[in-house]
Amino acid sequence: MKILYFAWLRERMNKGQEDVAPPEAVTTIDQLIDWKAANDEGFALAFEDRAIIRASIDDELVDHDAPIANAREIAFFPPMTGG
Amino acid sequence: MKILYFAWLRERMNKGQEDVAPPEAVTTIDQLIDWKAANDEGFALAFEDRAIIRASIDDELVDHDAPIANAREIAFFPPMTGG
Amino acid sequence: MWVRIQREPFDPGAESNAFFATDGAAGATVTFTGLVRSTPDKPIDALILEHHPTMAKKQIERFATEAMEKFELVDIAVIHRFGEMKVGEVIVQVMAASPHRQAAFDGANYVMDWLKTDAPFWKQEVTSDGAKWVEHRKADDDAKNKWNTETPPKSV
Amino acid sequence: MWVRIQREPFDPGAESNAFFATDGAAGATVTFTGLVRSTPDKPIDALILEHHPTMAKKQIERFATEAMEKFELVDIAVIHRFGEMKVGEVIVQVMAASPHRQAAFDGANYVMDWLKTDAPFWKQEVTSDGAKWVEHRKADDDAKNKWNTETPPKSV
Repeated sequence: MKILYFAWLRERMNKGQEDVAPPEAVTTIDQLIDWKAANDEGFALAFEDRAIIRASIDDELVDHDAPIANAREIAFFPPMTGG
Repeated sequence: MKILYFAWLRERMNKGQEDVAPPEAVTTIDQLIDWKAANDEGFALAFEDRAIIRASIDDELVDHDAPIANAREIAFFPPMTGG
Repeated sequence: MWVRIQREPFDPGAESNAFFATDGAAGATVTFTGLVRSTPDKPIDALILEHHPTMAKKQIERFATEAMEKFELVDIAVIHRFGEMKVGEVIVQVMAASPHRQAAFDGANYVMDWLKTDAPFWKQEVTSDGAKWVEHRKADDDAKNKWNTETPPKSV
Repeated sequence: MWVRIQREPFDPGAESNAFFATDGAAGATVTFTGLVRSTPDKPIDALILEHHPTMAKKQIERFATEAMEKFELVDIAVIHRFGEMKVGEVIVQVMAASPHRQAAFDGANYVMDWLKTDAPFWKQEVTSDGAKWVEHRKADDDAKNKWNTETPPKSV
Protein backbone atom coordinates (compact mmCIF):
# COMPACT_ATOMS: atom_id res chain seq x y z
CA MET A 1 0.00 0.00 0.00
CA LYS A 2 0.97 3.61 -0.43
CA ILE A 3 1.49 6.06 2.44
CA LEU A 4 1.20 9.83 1.87
CA TYR A 5 2.62 12.50 4.18
CA PHE A 6 1.47 16.13 4.24
CA ALA A 7 2.59 19.50 5.66
CA TRP A 8 5.20 19.32 8.46
CA LEU A 9 4.87 15.56 8.54
CA ARG A 10 6.02 15.47 4.91
CA GLU A 11 8.89 17.81 5.80
CA ARG A 12 9.97 15.71 8.78
CA MET A 13 9.72 12.51 6.74
CA ASN A 14 11.63 14.23 3.97
CA LYS A 15 9.26 12.63 1.46
CA GLY A 16 5.68 12.97 0.31
CA GLN A 17 4.97 9.30 -0.16
CA GLU A 18 6.31 5.79 -0.01
CA ASP A 19 5.19 2.25 -0.68
CA VAL A 20 5.01 -0.11 2.28
CA ALA A 21 4.22 -3.78 2.73
CA PRO A 22 3.37 -4.32 6.41
CA PRO A 23 3.11 -7.89 7.72
CA GLU A 24 -0.37 -9.41 8.10
CA ALA A 25 -0.39 -8.84 11.87
CA VAL A 26 -0.59 -5.09 11.20
CA THR A 27 -4.35 -4.52 10.89
CA THR A 28 -5.03 -0.96 12.11
CA ILE A 29 -3.66 2.55 11.61
CA ASP A 30 -2.23 2.42 15.12
CA GLN A 31 -0.43 -0.85 14.41
CA LEU A 32 0.84 0.55 11.13
CA ILE A 33 2.36 3.49 13.03
CA ASP A 34 3.88 1.10 15.59
CA TRP A 35 5.35 -1.08 12.88
CA LYS A 36 6.76 1.86 10.89
CA ALA A 37 8.18 3.51 14.03
CA ALA A 38 9.95 0.29 14.99
CA ASN A 39 11.63 0.09 11.60
CA ASP A 40 12.23 3.74 10.74
CA GLU A 41 13.86 6.17 13.18
CA GLY A 42 12.81 9.24 11.15
CA PHE A 43 9.22 8.04 11.21
CA ALA A 44 9.37 7.41 14.96
CA LEU A 45 10.56 10.97 15.50
CA ALA A 46 8.01 12.51 13.14
CA PHE A 47 5.17 10.56 14.81
CA GLU A 48 6.37 11.26 18.37
CA ASP A 49 3.22 13.24 19.19
CA ARG A 50 1.03 10.61 17.62
CA ALA A 51 -2.29 11.68 19.18
CA ILE A 52 -2.47 14.89 17.15
CA ILE A 53 -1.73 13.19 13.83
CA ARG A 54 -4.77 12.53 11.66
CA ALA A 55 -5.16 9.78 9.12
CA SER A 56 -7.23 8.92 6.09
CA ILE A 57 -7.76 5.72 4.15
CA ASP A 58 -8.60 6.12 0.48
CA ASP A 59 -9.68 9.77 0.94
CA GLU A 60 -11.82 9.10 4.04
CA LEU A 61 -10.84 10.48 7.45
CA VAL A 62 -10.45 7.63 9.95
CA ASP A 63 -9.64 7.14 13.61
CA HIS A 64 -6.39 5.45 14.62
CA ASP A 65 -8.18 2.21 15.41
CA ALA A 66 -9.58 1.90 11.88
CA PRO A 67 -8.79 -1.33 10.02
CA ILE A 68 -6.39 -0.98 7.12
CA ALA A 69 -7.37 -4.13 5.26
CA ASN A 70 -7.97 -3.39 1.57
CA ALA A 71 -6.52 0.13 1.92
CA ARG A 72 -4.85 1.33 -1.26
CA GLU A 73 -3.65 4.66 0.06
CA ILE A 74 -3.17 5.83 3.62
CA ALA A 75 -2.46 9.50 4.35
CA PHE A 76 -0.98 10.99 7.53
CA PHE A 77 -1.13 14.70 8.30
CA PRO A 78 -1.30 17.36 11.03
CA PRO A 79 -4.65 18.93 12.02
CA MET A 80 -6.07 20.84 9.07
CA THR A 81 -5.80 24.60 8.69
CA GLY A 82 -7.67 25.35 5.46
CA GLY A 83 -10.47 27.80 4.75
CA MET B 1 -47.63 68.55 13.41
CA LYS B 2 -47.35 66.51 10.26
CA ILE B 3 -48.74 62.98 9.82
CA LEU B 4 -47.30 60.64 7.17
CA TYR B 5 -49.05 57.52 5.83
CA PHE B 6 -47.29 54.67 4.05
CA ALA B 7 -48.17 51.62 1.94
CA TRP B 8 -51.82 50.48 2.10
CA LEU B 9 -52.49 53.00 4.84
CA ARG B 10 -51.51 55.75 2.40
CA GLU B 11 -53.76 54.20 -0.24
CA ARG B 12 -56.73 53.93 2.13
CA MET B 13 -56.20 57.49 3.35
CA ASN B 14 -55.84 58.58 -0.26
CA LYS B 15 -52.94 60.83 0.78
CA GLY B 16 -49.36 60.51 1.88
CA GLN B 17 -49.40 63.26 4.47
CA GLU B 18 -51.40 65.95 6.17
CA ASP B 19 -50.97 68.63 8.79
CA VAL B 20 -52.95 68.29 11.99
CA ALA B 21 -53.41 70.40 15.11
CA PRO B 22 -54.81 68.13 17.82
CA PRO B 23 -56.15 69.70 21.05
CA GLU B 24 -53.89 69.69 24.10
CA ALA B 25 -55.76 66.78 25.66
CA VAL B 26 -54.36 64.53 22.93
CA THR B 27 -51.00 63.45 24.40
CA THR B 28 -50.28 59.95 23.02
CA ILE B 29 -50.28 58.13 19.68
CA ASP B 30 -53.37 56.21 20.82
CA GLN B 31 -55.20 59.42 21.68
CA LEU B 32 -54.15 60.93 18.36
CA ILE B 33 -55.71 57.95 16.57
CA ASP B 34 -58.88 58.28 18.70
CA TRP B 35 -59.12 61.97 17.96
CA LYS B 36 -58.51 61.56 14.21
CA ALA B 37 -60.96 58.63 13.98
CA ALA B 38 -63.69 60.67 15.69
CA ASN B 39 -63.27 63.47 13.16
CA ASP B 40 -62.45 61.60 9.93
CA GLU B 41 -64.53 58.65 8.71
CA GLY B 42 -61.86 57.59 6.17
CA PHE B 43 -59.25 57.56 8.92
CA ALA B 44 -61.52 55.54 11.21
CA LEU B 45 -61.94 52.94 8.48
CA ALA B 46 -58.25 52.85 7.58
CA PHE B 47 -57.28 52.43 11.25
CA GLU B 48 -59.97 49.85 11.99
CA ASP B 49 -57.40 47.15 12.77
CA ARG B 50 -55.40 49.54 14.91
CA ALA B 51 -53.29 46.95 16.75
CA ILE B 52 -51.31 46.00 13.66
CA ILE B 53 -50.52 49.59 12.68
CA ARG B 54 -47.05 50.78 13.63
CA ALA B 55 -46.04 54.34 14.36
CA SER B 56 -42.93 56.47 14.47
CA ILE B 57 -42.20 59.90 15.89
CA ASP B 58 -39.47 61.87 14.15
CA ASP B 59 -38.00 58.73 12.55
CA GLU B 60 -38.06 56.64 15.74
CA LEU B 61 -40.36 53.63 16.08
CA VAL B 62 -42.68 54.06 19.06
CA ASP B 63 -45.42 52.15 20.85
CA HIS B 64 -48.98 53.44 20.76
CA ASP B 65 -48.73 54.78 24.29
CA ALA B 66 -45.78 57.02 23.41
CA PRO B 67 -46.19 60.74 24.21
CA ILE B 68 -46.48 62.98 21.17
CA ALA B 69 -45.44 66.22 22.84
CA ASN B 70 -42.82 68.01 20.73
CA ALA B 71 -43.35 65.65 17.81
CA ARG B 72 -42.70 67.30 14.47
CA GLU B 73 -43.61 64.36 12.29
CA ILE B 74 -45.63 61.24 13.09
CA ALA B 75 -45.74 58.36 10.63
CA PHE B 76 -48.28 55.52 10.49
CA PHE B 77 -47.68 52.36 8.48
CA PRO B 78 -48.38 48.62 8.21
CA PRO B 79 -45.83 46.06 9.46
CA MET B 80 -42.64 46.34 7.41
CA THR B 81 -41.77 44.00 4.56
CA GLY B 82 -38.36 45.19 3.38
CA GLY B 83 -35.12 43.30 2.86
CA MET C 1 -19.95 51.54 8.46
CA TRP C 2 -22.07 52.89 5.68
CA VAL C 3 -25.65 52.61 4.43
CA ARG C 4 -26.87 53.52 0.96
CA ILE C 5 -30.53 53.65 -0.01
CA GLN C 6 -31.04 54.09 -3.72
CA ARG C 7 -33.47 53.68 -6.59
CA GLU C 8 -30.84 52.60 -9.16
CA PRO C 9 -29.92 48.95 -9.71
CA PHE C 10 -26.39 48.03 -8.63
CA ASP C 11 -23.86 45.33 -9.46
CA PRO C 12 -23.65 43.08 -6.36
CA GLY C 13 -20.32 41.50 -7.30
CA ALA C 14 -18.71 44.87 -7.99
CA GLU C 15 -19.94 46.14 -4.60
CA SER C 16 -18.49 43.05 -2.87
CA ASN C 17 -15.16 43.53 -4.60
CA ALA C 18 -15.03 47.19 -3.56
CA PHE C 19 -15.82 46.14 0.02
CA PHE C 20 -13.07 43.47 -0.04
CA ALA C 21 -10.61 46.05 -1.35
CA THR C 22 -11.36 48.27 1.65
CA ASP C 23 -11.98 45.71 4.40
CA GLY C 24 -10.88 42.35 3.06
CA ALA C 25 -7.72 42.60 5.13
CA ALA C 26 -9.94 41.65 8.06
CA GLY C 27 -9.87 38.08 6.72
CA ALA C 28 -13.52 37.01 6.72
CA THR C 29 -16.36 38.67 4.86
CA VAL C 30 -19.98 37.54 4.77
CA THR C 31 -22.29 38.99 2.14
CA PHE C 32 -26.05 38.61 2.16
CA THR C 33 -27.72 39.31 -1.18
CA GLY C 34 -31.49 39.39 -1.54
CA LEU C 35 -32.89 39.21 -5.07
CA VAL C 36 -36.37 39.63 -6.53
CA ARG C 37 -37.82 36.14 -6.71
CA SER C 38 -40.48 34.77 -9.03
CA THR C 39 -41.51 31.14 -8.61
CA PRO C 40 -43.56 28.93 -10.96
CA ASP C 41 -46.34 28.57 -8.37
CA LYS C 42 -46.24 32.28 -7.51
CA PRO C 43 -44.92 34.16 -10.54
CA ILE C 44 -44.49 37.92 -10.37
CA ASP C 45 -43.50 40.48 -13.00
CA ALA C 46 -41.83 42.98 -10.71
CA LEU C 47 -41.54 44.28 -7.18
CA ILE C 48 -42.25 47.84 -6.05
CA LEU C 49 -40.74 49.01 -2.76
CA GLU C 50 -42.10 52.02 -0.94
CA HIS C 51 -40.05 53.43 1.91
CA HIS C 52 -39.80 56.19 4.51
CA PRO C 53 -36.50 57.74 3.36
CA THR C 54 -35.14 59.47 6.45
CA MET C 55 -36.31 56.82 8.87
CA ALA C 56 -35.12 53.92 6.66
CA LYS C 57 -31.60 55.31 6.57
CA LYS C 58 -31.60 56.02 10.30
CA GLN C 59 -32.93 52.59 11.27
CA ILE C 60 -30.52 50.62 9.09
CA GLU C 61 -27.61 52.73 10.34
CA ARG C 62 -28.71 51.87 13.85
CA PHE C 63 -28.82 48.12 13.18
CA ALA C 64 -25.43 48.28 11.44
CA THR C 65 -23.91 50.22 14.36
CA GLU C 66 -25.38 47.75 16.83
CA ALA C 67 -23.91 44.87 14.82
CA MET C 68 -20.48 46.58 14.92
CA GLU C 69 -20.73 46.83 18.72
CA LYS C 70 -22.32 43.43 19.35
CA PHE C 71 -19.93 41.41 17.19
CA GLU C 72 -16.25 41.89 16.51
CA LEU C 73 -16.63 43.56 13.12
CA VAL C 74 -14.11 45.66 11.25
CA ASP C 75 -16.78 47.11 8.99
CA ILE C 76 -20.33 46.59 7.78
CA ALA C 77 -22.12 48.06 4.78
CA VAL C 78 -25.71 47.95 3.55
CA ILE C 79 -27.24 48.83 0.19
CA HIS C 80 -31.06 48.80 -0.02
CA ARG C 81 -33.09 49.72 -3.06
CA PHE C 82 -36.54 51.26 -3.36
CA GLY C 83 -38.86 51.82 -6.33
CA GLU C 84 -39.56 49.26 -9.02
CA MET C 85 -37.27 46.30 -9.60
CA LYS C 86 -37.36 43.43 -12.04
CA VAL C 87 -37.10 39.72 -11.28
CA GLY C 88 -33.48 38.77 -10.64
CA GLU C 89 -32.43 42.27 -9.60
CA VAL C 90 -30.89 42.80 -6.18
CA ILE C 91 -33.10 44.32 -3.47
CA VAL C 92 -30.61 44.42 -0.62
CA GLN C 93 -26.98 43.55 0.05
CA VAL C 94 -25.30 43.44 3.48
CA MET C 95 -21.52 42.98 3.78
CA ALA C 96 -19.78 42.32 7.11
CA ALA C 97 -16.01 42.01 7.62
CA SER C 98 -14.24 40.57 10.65
CA PRO C 99 -11.09 38.70 11.64
CA HIS C 100 -13.48 35.97 12.88
CA ARG C 101 -15.81 34.23 10.48
CA GLN C 102 -18.61 33.66 12.99
CA ALA C 103 -18.70 37.37 13.80
CA ALA C 104 -19.00 38.15 10.09
CA PHE C 105 -21.88 35.65 9.75
CA ASP C 106 -23.62 37.00 12.86
CA GLY C 107 -23.19 40.65 11.87
CA ALA C 108 -24.81 40.23 8.46
CA ASN C 109 -27.51 37.95 9.88
CA TYR C 110 -28.34 40.40 12.69
CA VAL C 111 -28.73 43.36 10.36
CA MET C 112 -30.96 41.36 7.99
CA ASP C 113 -33.21 40.12 10.80
CA TRP C 114 -33.77 43.59 12.24
CA LEU C 115 -34.03 45.23 8.84
CA LYS C 116 -36.82 42.81 7.85
CA THR C 117 -39.08 43.81 10.72
CA ASP C 118 -38.01 47.29 11.76
CA ALA C 119 -36.80 49.16 8.66
CA PRO C 120 -39.60 51.10 6.98
CA PHE C 121 -39.92 49.43 3.57
CA TRP C 122 -43.08 47.95 2.10
CA LYS C 123 -43.18 45.59 -0.87
CA GLN C 124 -45.77 45.30 -3.59
CA GLU C 125 -45.72 42.31 -5.92
CA VAL C 126 -46.74 43.16 -9.46
CA THR C 127 -48.53 40.43 -11.43
CA SER C 128 -50.93 40.44 -14.37
CA ASP C 129 -53.66 41.05 -11.75
CA GLY C 130 -52.03 44.31 -10.68
CA ALA C 131 -49.98 45.26 -7.61
CA LYS C 132 -50.57 43.60 -4.26
CA TRP C 133 -49.02 44.46 -0.88
CA VAL C 134 -46.85 41.72 0.56
CA GLU C 135 -47.95 40.61 4.01
CA HIS C 136 -45.59 40.79 6.95
CA ARG C 137 -44.36 37.33 7.95
CA LYS C 138 -44.61 36.18 11.55
CA ALA C 139 -41.42 34.14 10.93
CA ASP C 140 -39.53 37.43 10.53
CA ASP C 141 -40.54 38.51 14.03
CA ASP C 142 -39.35 35.18 15.39
CA ALA C 143 -36.05 35.47 13.52
CA LYS C 144 -35.05 38.71 15.20
CA ASN C 145 -35.95 37.37 18.61
CA LYS C 146 -33.13 34.84 18.41
CA TRP C 147 -30.68 37.66 19.19
CA ASN C 148 -32.14 38.11 22.69
CA THR C 149 -31.71 41.83 22.40
CA GLU C 150 -33.06 43.07 25.67
CA THR C 151 -33.51 46.61 24.45
CA PRO C 152 -35.10 46.43 21.03
CA PRO C 153 -33.58 49.03 18.75
CA LYS C 154 -36.17 51.72 19.19
CA SER C 155 -36.16 54.65 21.48
CA VAL C 156 -38.74 56.24 23.80
CA MET D 1 -23.82 21.80 -6.02
CA TRP D 2 -20.28 22.21 -7.22
CA VAL D 3 -16.77 22.41 -5.76
CA ARG D 4 -13.72 23.79 -7.49
CA ILE D 5 -10.19 23.48 -6.14
CA GLN D 6 -7.69 25.54 -8.07
CA ARG D 7 -4.29 27.17 -7.97
CA GLU D 8 -5.27 30.26 -9.98
CA PRO D 9 -6.58 33.42 -8.31
CA PHE D 10 -10.25 34.18 -9.05
CA ASP D 11 -12.50 37.24 -9.01
CA PRO D 12 -14.85 36.80 -6.02
CA GLY D 13 -17.44 39.34 -7.23
CA ALA D 14 -17.56 37.80 -10.71
CA GLU D 15 -18.08 34.35 -9.14
CA SER D 16 -20.91 35.71 -6.97
CA ASN D 17 -22.58 37.32 -9.96
CA ALA D 18 -22.38 34.07 -11.94
CA PHE D 19 -23.91 32.23 -8.98
CA PHE D 20 -26.73 34.81 -8.68
CA ALA D 21 -27.42 34.44 -12.41
CA THR D 22 -27.89 30.68 -11.93
CA ASP D 23 -29.47 30.50 -8.48
CA GLY D 24 -30.42 34.04 -7.52
CA ALA D 25 -34.03 33.22 -8.31
CA ALA D 26 -34.03 31.41 -4.97
CA GLY D 27 -34.23 34.84 -3.31
CA ALA D 28 -31.51 34.74 -0.64
CA THR D 29 -27.82 34.13 -1.19
CA VAL D 30 -25.11 34.14 1.47
CA THR D 31 -21.48 34.34 0.37
CA PHE D 32 -18.53 33.70 2.64
CA THR D 33 -15.23 35.04 1.35
CA GLY D 34 -11.96 34.34 3.14
CA LEU D 35 -8.98 36.49 2.18
CA VAL D 36 -5.28 36.35 3.01
CA ARG D 37 -4.82 38.61 6.01
CA SER D 38 -1.75 40.50 7.15
CA THR D 39 -1.99 42.54 10.34
CA PRO D 40 0.40 45.17 11.72
CA ASP D 41 1.19 43.03 14.78
CA LYS D 42 1.51 39.88 12.68
CA PRO D 43 2.50 40.88 9.16
CA ILE D 44 2.95 38.22 6.50
CA ASP D 45 4.17 38.41 2.91
CA ALA D 46 2.18 35.50 1.51
CA LEU D 47 0.36 32.29 2.31
CA ILE D 48 1.17 28.85 0.89
CA LEU D 49 -1.53 26.20 1.01
CA GLU D 50 -0.70 22.54 0.67
CA HIS D 51 -3.56 20.11 0.10
CA HIS D 52 -4.51 16.50 -0.53
CA PRO D 53 -6.20 16.95 -3.92
CA THR D 54 -8.56 13.99 -4.21
CA MET D 55 -9.53 13.97 -0.56
CA ALA D 56 -9.99 17.76 -0.41
CA LYS D 57 -12.49 17.68 -3.27
CA LYS D 58 -14.31 14.69 -1.81
CA GLN D 59 -14.55 16.15 1.70
CA ILE D 60 -15.80 19.55 0.58
CA GLU D 61 -18.35 17.91 -1.72
CA ARG D 62 -19.54 15.91 1.25
CA PHE D 63 -19.97 18.99 3.47
CA ALA D 64 -21.76 20.82 0.65
CA THR D 65 -24.09 17.86 0.04
CA GLU D 66 -24.81 17.62 3.77
CA ALA D 67 -25.59 21.34 3.86
CA MET D 68 -28.02 20.87 0.94
CA GLU D 69 -29.80 18.11 2.88
CA LYS D 70 -29.65 19.71 6.31
CA PHE D 71 -30.90 23.14 5.27
CA GLU D 72 -33.39 24.14 2.61
CA LEU D 73 -30.87 25.12 -0.05
CA VAL D 74 -31.42 25.47 -3.77
CA ASP D 75 -27.70 25.33 -4.47
CA ILE D 76 -24.30 25.66 -2.85
CA ALA D 77 -20.89 26.20 -4.43
CA VAL D 78 -17.36 26.27 -3.06
CA ILE D 79 -14.10 27.52 -4.57
CA HIS D 80 -10.90 26.80 -2.61
CA ARG D 81 -7.42 27.69 -3.71
CA PHE D 82 -4.09 26.01 -3.05
CA GLY D 83 -0.49 27.03 -3.72
CA GLU D 84 0.92 30.47 -3.02
CA MET D 85 -1.32 33.48 -2.56
CA LYS D 86 -0.63 37.14 -1.85
CA VAL D 87 -2.12 39.30 0.89
CA GLY D 88 -5.63 40.38 -0.09
CA GLU D 89 -6.21 37.47 -2.45
CA VAL D 90 -9.16 35.18 -1.87
CA ILE D 91 -8.45 31.77 -0.30
CA VAL D 92 -11.97 30.39 -0.22
CA GLN D 93 -15.49 31.40 -1.25
CA VAL D 94 -18.71 29.59 -0.32
CA MET D 95 -22.04 30.61 -1.86
CA ALA D 96 -25.39 29.25 -0.63
CA ALA D 97 -28.79 30.03 -2.19
CA SER D 98 -32.19 29.43 -0.60
CA PRO D 99 -35.72 30.84 -0.53
CA HIS D 100 -35.09 31.37 3.21
CA ARG D 101 -32.32 33.66 4.39
CA GLN D 102 -31.54 31.71 7.58
CA ALA D 103 -31.03 28.53 5.55
CA ALA D 104 -28.61 30.39 3.27
CA PHE D 105 -26.68 31.70 6.31
CA ASP D 106 -26.62 28.27 7.94
CA GLY D 107 -25.59 26.46 4.77
CA ALA D 108 -22.54 28.66 4.15
CA ASN D 109 -21.65 28.66 7.86
CA TYR D 110 -21.91 24.87 8.12
CA VAL D 111 -19.64 24.24 5.14
CA MET D 112 -17.03 26.71 6.45
CA ASP D 113 -17.01 25.17 9.94
CA TRP D 114 -16.49 21.64 8.66
CA LEU D 115 -14.09 22.69 5.95
CA LYS D 116 -11.86 24.39 8.55
CA THR D 117 -11.32 21.24 10.58
CA ASP D 118 -11.94 18.35 8.20
CA ALA D 119 -10.83 19.39 4.70
CA PRO D 120 -7.18 18.49 4.04
CA PHE D 121 -5.50 21.87 3.56
CA TRP D 122 -2.49 23.14 5.48
CA LYS D 123 -1.40 26.77 5.58
CA GLN D 124 2.10 28.18 5.74
CA GLU D 125 2.62 31.85 6.52
CA VAL D 126 5.53 33.39 4.68
CA THR D 127 7.41 36.20 6.42
CA SER D 128 10.94 37.59 6.21
CA ASP D 129 11.87 34.76 8.61
CA GLY D 130 10.74 32.13 6.10
CA ALA D 131 7.67 29.91 5.95
CA LYS D 132 5.96 28.69 9.11
CA TRP D 133 3.10 26.19 9.45
CA VAL D 134 -0.08 27.68 10.87
CA GLU D 135 -1.29 25.89 13.97
CA HIS D 136 -4.74 24.37 14.11
CA ARG D 137 -7.08 26.42 16.28
CA LYS D 138 -9.10 24.78 19.03
CA ALA D 139 -11.82 27.37 18.37
CA ASP D 140 -12.37 25.78 14.97
CA ASP D 141 -13.18 22.44 16.58
CA ASP D 142 -15.65 24.15 18.89
CA ALA D 143 -17.26 25.96 15.95
CA LYS D 144 -18.21 22.81 14.13
CA ASN D 145 -19.62 21.26 17.28
CA LYS D 146 -22.38 23.86 17.33
CA TRP D 147 -24.14 21.91 14.56
CA ASN D 148 -24.71 18.92 16.85
CA THR D 149 -24.00 16.58 14.00
CA GLU D 150 -24.35 13.19 15.61
CA THR D 151 -22.48 11.38 12.88
CA PRO D 152 -19.41 13.43 12.08
CA PRO D 153 -18.85 13.52 8.34
CA LYS D 154 -16.35 10.74 8.12
CA SER D 155 -16.91 7.13 7.25
CA VAL D 156 -15.68 3.77 8.64
